[in-house]
This record gives sequence, C-alpha cells and structure tokens, in this order.
Amino acid sequence: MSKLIKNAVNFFGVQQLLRLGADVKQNGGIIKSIKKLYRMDSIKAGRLVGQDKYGNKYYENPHFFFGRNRWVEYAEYKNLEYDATQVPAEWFGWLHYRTDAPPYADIAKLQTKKYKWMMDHSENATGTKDAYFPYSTVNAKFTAWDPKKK
Amino acid sequence: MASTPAKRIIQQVRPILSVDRDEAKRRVLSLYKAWFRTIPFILHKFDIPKNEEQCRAKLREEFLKNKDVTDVRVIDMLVIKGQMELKEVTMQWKQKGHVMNYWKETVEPKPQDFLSKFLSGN
Amino acid sequence: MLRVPLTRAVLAQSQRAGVLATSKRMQSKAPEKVEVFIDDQPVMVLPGTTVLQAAAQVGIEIPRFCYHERLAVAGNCRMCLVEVEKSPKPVAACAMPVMKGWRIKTNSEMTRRAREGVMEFLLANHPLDCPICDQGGECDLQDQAMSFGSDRSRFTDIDHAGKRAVEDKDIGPLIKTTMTRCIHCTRCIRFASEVAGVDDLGTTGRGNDMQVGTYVEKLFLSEISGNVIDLCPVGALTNKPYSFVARPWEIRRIDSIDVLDALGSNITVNTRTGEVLRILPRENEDINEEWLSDKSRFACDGLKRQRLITPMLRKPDGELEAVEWETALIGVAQAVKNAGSKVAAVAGSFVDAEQLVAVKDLLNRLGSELLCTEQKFPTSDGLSGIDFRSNYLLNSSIAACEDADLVLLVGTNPRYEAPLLNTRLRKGYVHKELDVAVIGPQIDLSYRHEHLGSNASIIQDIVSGKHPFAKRLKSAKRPLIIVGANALSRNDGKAFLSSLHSFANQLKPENSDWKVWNVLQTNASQVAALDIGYKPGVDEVIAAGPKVLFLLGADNEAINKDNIPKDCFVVYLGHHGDNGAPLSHAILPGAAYTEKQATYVNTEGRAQQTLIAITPPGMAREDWKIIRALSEVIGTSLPYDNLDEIRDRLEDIAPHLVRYGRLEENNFFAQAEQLAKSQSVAFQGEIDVKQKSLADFYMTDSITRASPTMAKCVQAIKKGQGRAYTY
Amino acid sequence: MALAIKRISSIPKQQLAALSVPLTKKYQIRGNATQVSAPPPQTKTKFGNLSDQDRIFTNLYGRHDWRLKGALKRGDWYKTKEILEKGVDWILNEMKASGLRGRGGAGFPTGMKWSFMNKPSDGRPKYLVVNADEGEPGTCKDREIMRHDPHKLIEGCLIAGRAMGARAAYIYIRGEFYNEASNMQIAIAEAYQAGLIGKNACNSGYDFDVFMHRGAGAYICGEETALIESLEGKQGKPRLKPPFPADVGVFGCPTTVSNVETVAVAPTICRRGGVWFASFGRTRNSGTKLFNISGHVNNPCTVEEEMSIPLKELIERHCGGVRGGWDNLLGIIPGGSSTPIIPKDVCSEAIMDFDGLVACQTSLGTAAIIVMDKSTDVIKAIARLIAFYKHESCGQCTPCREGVSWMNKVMTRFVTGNARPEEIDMLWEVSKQIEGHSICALGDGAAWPVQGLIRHFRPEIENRMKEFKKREALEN
Repeated sequence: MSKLIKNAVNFFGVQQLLRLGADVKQNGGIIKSIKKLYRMDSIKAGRLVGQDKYGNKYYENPHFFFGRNRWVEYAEYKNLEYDATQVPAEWFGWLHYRTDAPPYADIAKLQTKKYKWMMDHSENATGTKDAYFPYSTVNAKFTAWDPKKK
Repeated sequence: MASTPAKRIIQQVRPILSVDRDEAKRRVLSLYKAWFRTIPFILHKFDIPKNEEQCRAKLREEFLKNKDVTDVRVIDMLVIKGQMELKEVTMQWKQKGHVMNYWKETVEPKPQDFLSKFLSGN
Repeated sequence: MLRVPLTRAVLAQSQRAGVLATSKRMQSKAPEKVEVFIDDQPVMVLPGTTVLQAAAQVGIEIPRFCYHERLAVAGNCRMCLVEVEKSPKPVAACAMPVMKGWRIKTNSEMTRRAREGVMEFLLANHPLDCPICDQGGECDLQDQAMSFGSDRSRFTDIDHAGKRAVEDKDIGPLIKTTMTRCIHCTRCIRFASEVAGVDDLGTTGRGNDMQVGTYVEKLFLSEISGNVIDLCPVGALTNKPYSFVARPWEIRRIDSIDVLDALGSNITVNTRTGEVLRILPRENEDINEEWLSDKSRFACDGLKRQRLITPMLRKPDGELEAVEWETALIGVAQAVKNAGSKVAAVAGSFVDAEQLVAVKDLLNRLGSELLCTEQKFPTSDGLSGIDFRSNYLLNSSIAACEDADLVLLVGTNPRYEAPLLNTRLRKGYVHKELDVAVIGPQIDLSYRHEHLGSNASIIQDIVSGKHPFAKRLKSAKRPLIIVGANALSRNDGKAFLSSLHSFANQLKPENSDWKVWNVLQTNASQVAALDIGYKPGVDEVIAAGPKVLFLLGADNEAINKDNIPKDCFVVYLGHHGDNGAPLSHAILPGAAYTEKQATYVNTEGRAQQTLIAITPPGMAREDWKIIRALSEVIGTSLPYDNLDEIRDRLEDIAPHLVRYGRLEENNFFAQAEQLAKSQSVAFQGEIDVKQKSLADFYMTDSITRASPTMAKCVQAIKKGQGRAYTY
Repeated sequence: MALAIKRISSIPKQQLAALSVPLTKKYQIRGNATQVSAPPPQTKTKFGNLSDQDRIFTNLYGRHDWRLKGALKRGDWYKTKEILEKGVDWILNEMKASGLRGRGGAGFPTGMKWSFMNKPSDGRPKYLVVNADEGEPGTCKDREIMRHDPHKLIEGCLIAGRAMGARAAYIYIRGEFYNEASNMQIAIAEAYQAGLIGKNACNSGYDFDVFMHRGAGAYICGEETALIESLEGKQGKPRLKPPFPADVGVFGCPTTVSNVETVAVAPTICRRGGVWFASFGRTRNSGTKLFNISGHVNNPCTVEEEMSIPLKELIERHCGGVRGGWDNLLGIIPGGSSTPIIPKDVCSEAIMDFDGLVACQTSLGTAAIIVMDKSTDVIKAIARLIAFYKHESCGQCTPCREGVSWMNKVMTRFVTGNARPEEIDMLWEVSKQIEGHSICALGDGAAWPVQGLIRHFRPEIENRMKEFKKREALEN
C-alpha cells in the first residue's frame, strides 16, 4: 500500500513540486523566481557560501551531484551581461573544486601577503572597446617619400 | 550531301526528359511550384534577412531569366539543375551565404578594359 | 705592380687553356689531345688540362673548396684529392695536369678516404653554428659534409682543448666576417689581389694560428668587394645588410638585369614576401662573368626607401597631396589638353624601352617631338651624332675588351663607371698583353696604366700624330679607344666624337672586324633612348618652353627649378622621390627595375629584359601602363593593351630591342665618321671624370641615394680617410 | 733546415717516371716510400771505420783554419779550372758514377737531378739554390760544413752550377746560423777576391755568382718550394708541384735546390772520381756521410762515416756507446725528428743507409741520430716533436694545418694518460689521413713519429692511461 502511495507520489512528482516550492520561497517569491529564471534559465537554490567584492554570490547545494553543486550567481547590476571571467581568482578555486575552503576560510590564501603591485581582478574585455589589440613592431616594407620632408 | 547526315543527327537527337514543349512546360511549372512552396521553410531554416515577398520575387526573376529558352533539351537541363539546387537548399547542403548568393554574387567581376584594369591595379 | 708571378702565369696558362679554348676568341693552333680515363670513361683533353677539368668534361664533379675557375689555383684545401692509378698517394685534381693514359678514379676507396679525412679535419675546427650562420643552406661545407663526410664525429678534444676561435675582423659595412668559420681556402685573398686588384687581404700567422685578414685593421673597400661573399665557401664572409634576414630555401629567385650602370649585368633578385632581400650575380660570360659590382649588389635596400607609392597632385597652396589614380590622371590630362602640342619629355637613367616608346607615341600623337634624354651626346644640325648606333655604343663588346692589346681611355674612369668592364681590362692586363693609357685626371684603375695628361689638347696631338702615343696606337694589333659618355657630354664633345672617331677608323687592326671606336655609357637607359629616337641633352626642351613637361625618372638635375618655365606643368613619372619629384606638379608613381618586365639595352647594344620579382609598392604601376592609361584619359588611346602588344610596337621601331641577349653587329663606321667629320674640332680645358675615388662611387642615382647601405659605405670611407693607412 | 722534409714528395713525378729504375712492390712499404730495386750482387760485406785519408770533410771540427788559406792547404780549389774545363757531361757522369744520393733526406740520385737542368735554355737563366736552412731537430751537419769548411761549399756551388749551366747560386741559410752565415760571407768574399767565382770564375771563362740569403727562421722554409718562395720575398709556403722547380723555380726560372752536403762533396768526387766514392757503402747507397749523433750517448758528435755502417757500431765506435750500456737503450730516431722511432731490438740490426732503414720501417733522413735511453719518457718526447711540427706547419693546406694540431692535442693528453685506449687507433688513423695528403712533406714528417711511437710503444701508452684512470679514481 505504502509502495503504491510512494509510486503515486513519484508519479505525480510531489517531491519535485515541494522542492520547487522551497526554491521559489528561497528566491523570494514567484516574481523574483521568474525574473531569475529569465536571467539564468534556472531557479536553483542553495546555501549562500559567500559573496565577493564585485557582488557575485556563491552557492552550494549538495542535493545536486558533483559538478553542479556549486555555482555562482552574478551580480545583479550585470543583468544579462555576465560571463565566467567575472569570477575572481580567489573564488575560482572553490568554484572548480580545487579547494573546499572558500577564500575567507582558506588559511593559505589568508596568509598570502598583499602587495600593492598586485592588480585587481579584471574580466575578459574581448569584444568591448577595452579589448587588447596587438600592434605591429615590424617596420613597414616600404617607406614612402614625404614631400614635406627635406 | 555533306549536310544531310548532320541534319539527321540533329533530328534524331535523343530527348533528355521531355518529348515536346508542353511536357517541358509542365516540368518547369512543377519545379516553380515546388520552389514556391519551399520558400517559408527556407526562411525558417536559413534565417536570411529577406521576407517571403522578396523571395518570391527573386524566384520569379530567376525563372524569367531563362524565359527565352526554347530548346526542349536545354529547358530540361535547366529544370534538372533547378531541382538539384532545390534539393541542396532543402537538405541544407547550402549554407546561409550560398542562399544569399541569389541576391548578390560575392565575387566582383574582373574589369575588362585597360583603364579600369589599370585603376583597379590589375 | 707585378703582373701575375711567373710561376702562376705558367701554371695558369696551362690550366686556363681548357677554358679559353672554348671561347673562340683565342685563336691558337690546337695542340694534339691526349686520352685519359675518368672512372674508366675515356675522354680526350688538351695537354695541360687539370684532372678536375677533365672530370668536368665527362660530367663528374670533384668536390673542392679552394679551387675556383676564375682564380689562380691554390690547391690548399686538399678536398679534390683523387686516386690516380699507379700513384702511391692521391693527387690534387685542381692542380695536377693530366698525363697521357692516366686512369683517374674519382670514387675509389682511396679517394673517398682522402675526402673523408680532409672533411674531418676541416670540421675539427669549424664551429657547429650552422643554425645561426647566414650561409646555412647554401654552404659548400655543409653540402660536401653531407655528401663526402663521415657520419659521425670522433673529435674527442672538444671536451679538452676545444676548437679554435678567431676574432672577427671589421672589413667594412658590406661584408660581415665570422673568422672562426674560415677554412683558409684563400679564395677571397686571391680574388682581392687578382680580380679586384687591391692587395688588402692576406694571411698572417702560420699553422693552426693562420688567419685571413687585412694585416692592420682597415676596411676592405673595393668596388667589387661583395663578390667575396659569393666566393666564400663557408659563412666566414657574409652579406652584412642581409645578415639574419632569410634562409635560402625561403627565397624566390627571379632572373633579372641590373640597371645601376650601363653594362646590364645579369642578376638574380632574391625576394620573400614581396620584398627584395638581396641581389646576386648571374653568370653571363659575355657581360659580367660571375661578378657584380657593390653598387648593384647592395643598393637594393634603396628600393624600399623614399618610394613614390601614391599618385600626387600639387594643391593650390603648393603642397603635394596624395590622390587616387583617377584624379591624378584627370589632372594631368587636363594640363596636357590645355598645353596643345607644347608637351615635352625628359628621360632619366632608369627608363625602360617600353616606357620610352609609350611616351614617344603619346607625344607624337599630341603633335610634339620634344623628347630627350638627360645626358648629352654630341649632335649638330639635328641628329647626325646618333644616326648610326656605332657612334654611341661600346662596339667591340665587353667580352672582347680583355683581348685588346692597347686601350686608350678618354675621360672615363671605368673602375667606378663600369666596374665589371674594368675587371675585364684588368684581366687582360694581368693575363694577357694589354696596356692601358688614360687621358683625364689622375685615377687609380687598380692596374698600372700610362697617364697621358688631362688636357683635352692631347687628343688633338694624338689625332694629328704628333703625340708618341699615336704611333703606338697605329702599330697595335688590337687597339681600343674607349670614350666616356660624360666626356662626350661636354660642350666640346663634338670635337671628341669627330676627331677620335675618324682617328679610330684610320687605325689598322690585325683583324678587320676589330672595332676600335667605343663609347662607355653611364646610364642604363641611354642606348635604348637613342635607339628609339630621343634626342640627347635637354637644351632643346628648355628652349622650346613646354607647357607640360614629363620627367621620366629624371633625377640628375639636368632639369632644375631654374631652367623650367614658370608656367610649366611638370609631371614626374618614376619610383623615387629624389631630385625630380619636388619640382613636379603631378607625380605618377612607377615601378623600379625589380618590379616590372622591361627591356633595357646596355652599352654594347645588347637588349635584355628584367622580370617581375615583386609587385610595385602601394599604388605604383608599371610605367608604360601609366602612359597608356593617361593616353586614354586624354582621349588618344595608344594602340597597345598588354606587354606583347607593346613589344610588337618595339619591334616595329627597332627589331633589336626585342632580341633579348643577342648582340647586334655594328657597322657603318665610315658613314658615321663622314657625318661626324663635318663638325668643327675645337677642344677646350681639362678633362674631368665625376667618379674619381671610391667615395664618389656609391651614391650616384636616385636608388643609391636612397640606400642606407650606400650611405654607410660613404661614411666608412670618410671616417677612414683620416687614418694613417688610407685606401 | 728541414732537409728531411723533402723526402719522397720532392721526387718529381715526371722525373720519377723517367727513371730507368723500375718500381717494385717494395715501394709501397708503409710509411717510407723510397724507391728500392733489386740491388746488384753485393761484394763488400763489412762497412764502417772510415780511414782518415778517405774523409772528405777534413776540418769538420774546426781545428784548422777555415779561411781560404787553410782550405787551399786541405786541397780545396785544387785544379778546379780543369774540372770545369772537362765539361758538363764529364761532371754529370762522375756524379752519376758516384751513386751520390741527395743528402737532404729524400735521397734522390744527385747526378740524375742535376742532369734535368741540362737541357737547352729557353732564354731564362738557371739557378742553383743551396738549401742551408738546416732546421730538422737533431741535424747539425750543414752548419759544421759552413762554419768550418765554407770553401768546400763554394767550390761545390761552382761545380754544381757548371754541371747544370746555372748563372748563379743562392745559398739560403737558416736565420739562426749567425756565425755560419758570417763565415760563409767571408769565404764568399775571399773567393771573389781570389777570382775563384764571379766573372770568369777560376779563369775558366765561366761566369758564376754566389749569393747568400739569410732566412727568418721557419722550419718550413727548408722545403724546396717554400724556400724558393721565401727567397723571392714571399711567405715561406710550399708551392704546388707541378710545375717543378726544374721548370719554374726561383724568380720563375729553372732551379735546382740541393742540400749543402750534397753540393759540398761534389768537388771531392770530381777530384777523386765517382768510382772512389761509390766504393763506400752498399750498392745504391754509396758514399760517405756525415752522421750527427745526439741524445743519451756518452759522447755526442758529428762524424763522417761510411754509408751502410751498422747503427750499433756507429754509436759504439764514435760516441762511446749508449749511456749506461747498450742494454739501457730504449729507442733511436735514426734520421732526424721526422723519421719514425725504432726500438732497441731493431736498432741492434739496423744498417745506416737508405735501404737498410726503409727495411726497418723508418728512414735515413738526414742521418741525425737521436738516442734515447730508458730514462726517457718516450711519449713526452714524441709529443714535444709534434708540438714542434704544430708550431712550424705553414697553415696552407688542410690536412697539415688541422691534422697536426689535432695530433698535438691528443698527444698532449697521452703524456698524462688522460685518454681512452680507442684514441690510440684514432690517432693512428688521423696520422694516416695526414700522410700523403698535404702539399709538402711536412705533414708526412709530422705523421711518422706518431706512427713510430704507436707501432713500437703502444703498451706504454696504454699503461699510462690505466695509471691515470687509477689515479683519478683514487682522487675522487
């Protein structure tokens, strides 16, 4: 009997529905959930592990399998213009399972001395006006005569 | 005497598909219809910056290019080629650029007279 | 200066016999041939032929480093050792004359062991720096090590005493030395002392400490110094401007013709990615043998500087402004239409025959006959001086110059005006019985010569028979009179032409075909221009006061801003912004000689063509096409659209212009003299030449003036002049 | 100087072919190819112990007056005029009959060599050049002649010059020979003053000049063509042959280059007859010869002896034996530094003439005998010789320039033993690659000592390498 109920529950996806409800709740209501769905095609919810200084939030939810259980939600102001290079180096390690300790708890990271020459993280500027453009250092094959030069 | 065998060859030439003009005309019309019906699908598949009216106009234009052809064998050949093109389009063997080639050739023709050759650097 | 030491002479004579006998100029009774066997192939050779030459006759090449066909035999590299049957030890093939019945084995065990041994010895002290060596890929040592060397090294002493190291020498801005690589073949030394005539190079020290160098630190500045780069079998002497630029296998080679002097030396233009990287000589027995003058070899970087790459028009405010071709052509056409028939053209020194013809056709259609060259040549009442080609050509041909026995040079310094003609004369001086006398300033010809004086009146004396030299000329078997084109461009040039030419015709050479009267031109375009019907000298053009003046690469300041009419619209057609371009109101950029397929006629009247090595830079076009396009814009289209058609037109005007590589016989000396004779004879003043010393040699025209390498050469010489040991 | 340098290579090929002597297989004996033919039956069996009246150089030790007066007393310049008047053919015949072979090392028959010059003149003058550039280590015979018997040489020049129709003789003397040069110059002056040479020499109606030229001290200038180059004022570097000096020599004229001793014995041969001279020594090795014995003998000396004297007898008789007795002998270099060394057992049998030493795989050379006893470091000794050749190589041709310096590097390491045993074979091959491949014979002369060392003393080299390894292992 219980098996039957269980099957029925599974059949109707009651658990999923329950989880959906929880996720929507955590996301702060239906409107916000829809907004999130629009922005990143997902309404995953999880434990907020931390936030970097650019406003990106890092989540973990062990319910998902390895590889999907850590994710980043990019800062709101980026809207749809987010991309993977906005993740700073210190969070990159955690996000890619190189370490389990987030930057604020990573002893090695905390012990690393900060120098003033260390640059701030910058995202990939390809396709923007700040994109790197190499210039040629090779001399021109021909130099033209310049009538103004005597 | 010498011209007779040649004439005979022309007369006895084997048809490709159509036996007479009517049949050829039917083939042309059916090809036209096939293309005409395919146009919405082409637009969907290739995402080209044209609408159905423009495509129909182009289809008409392409057919009218050969309106003066009278030789049945040539018509048949053109129909076969048209069918081949149609298949290339529907099977998406052609890509977006190839389809757009109906509107504009990508290669500019080489200048022929001396002065334009000179000016274009050839 | 001693001529070839007698030993060498005797040796050389026997060795050269084989080579010279093939050039039919050497008419001597052929001695009986002897039979020898090269690898069991019988071959009949003249006695005195060396083993190496005999082997070459049956197509067997014996490896060598020190041996070179055009230099004395040194026999010191020992690479050419071959086994001769019944001889206990191998003989040096390059030096050993064959004996009757010898059986020579070029691939026997003994021969191969000897080669391998010599190769091993050469490599023992040769650095393993092929990856950073400019000779890599065209290195005799590399090639022969592959073919004849051992497959492994046993030079264990690399771990103990190491290899020899030699300090590099600074011998000038053209040749880079890496003396550690030297294998002491002494080709460069022999070239310097035998061909170039400067005993600057030699060996110091002995044994393993022997070094090739200049004794004291000085520059090896000869006008043909670059040839030691080609001669050096390893990377010890390499091309300095070309160093670390390219590898031979990346290079495209295009055969072409040099235009920096009037000899038309055959060259190979080496290009990569649309850039001329270097220029090498191409063998042509009739012109440059296998040498090349430094100017022709190293001035190629001038082809990349100061180029005209866009058409320009002068704006109302006086500035030249880059414009499109269409605008430029319309601008020029407008001016031409307004000028009516008052259109003129002046040809400079690099103009090809196609362009000359196109310009002539265009101007003739516009009703003008005002076509001239920059350089003067004596004419009077019209064209009489240039009616016959024999008047302005080096009639006897360049190759024949070495066979002469008495040469009179008038107002020319062939050492710098035509270095490879000078090497011919020197060759005749050293190896044959050639004597040279000079009328003109004191110059160093690199061989001993008699200086008759610099006053023009000496010519008068010779012609009238008063001067003792006249007697010598009359008794000479093969006399030559070579007059410089610059001497003939003097105001009294007519006198030179008429008196010397008639005197030359009086002489009775041994062979009636021998041609005494020779003119040494200095501009590559001059002969073609005169052939086509240009008038020499710009006086007529200036006098006519043209409304439109075409300067065809005329950069030698015959036309300058003082002698053109104020309202004249000047069109400059050429490839370099030099003296001509600033004068102009419109600039139509043309192609340099490496960038077009064009016809040039050299001083002996031989038509040759350049080939396209690279495309013209920027918007520059081939010159005759510019004229053709302009004619269409003006409205009188010229009737040729492609090269073949314009070549047909060339053939209509003068068939010899398209007979490439052929030397036309020149005749009508008597008639030419008749025409010349009518002119009055009046000499005045001293005879001078423009290029007296090496410093004057390097920068003479728009290409060389734009070349940084040539500028460095001049600087190096000026720097060296203050030293105790000058050049 | 480098008399020995001339060795085989200086025998002109053409001339060799012209020899009536057939070349036999013995010619190809490794190392030293001097021509040998089946000698005619030998009648005399005992050689040596030359009696005083048969000595040619009677003032070898300078005990008498070397000037003209003393020379006349010793019989020089006696009836020279008559010899000259007997004519060219007579002189050449005597020389041929004497069987004299060149004393400079190559051993080419002198009469034959001089007769090559005796062909109709083409207008160029002919010259005799006397090679007095005696630089071969161990050789000290020519200097004795020039210092103590200069008139013998001058008279020899006149007679030899007459035989070949030469206009003048150039004596190219080694630069280091100061006293010899000054004595020679005085003697030449004396001869001029006495009318013996110069215009109408000895009243014979023959004009003959003798010039002396001092070299600047290079071993290679003893090679005949290098000597000619040096005489002409150029770098002393050997020329290619052909053309041979007999065709194109000094200043482009036909020239014969002869050793001092060869020239100096000519007058005596003419006076006493070629047959007398030929009566000494074995057939084809006839005559008397100056032997220079140096090294570990009790009494080093230069002595005139009969050819074909046994080596042992020569040393015992004139030098008081080897230091510490014959059994203390290690090896002997029998003909100047460029000939291969022979060990004691070979020395005991060796006969001092051209053919006798070729049979021992060495060569007579200049007959400069260098004796080494058992206290000698033979490897170091040979290494020193190679260092000498390395220093004296002219650097013109590859095998000699590169090969000898390579051998020098290897030999230097052999002295300490810092090498592997395979390198001995390599060194042998390297020396073989030099030998016969160079322009002149200096390459051969440098290769032979090494070959001699390896042939006879290989165990010693290997032992030293072993010791070095052991020492190295201990140190590490």
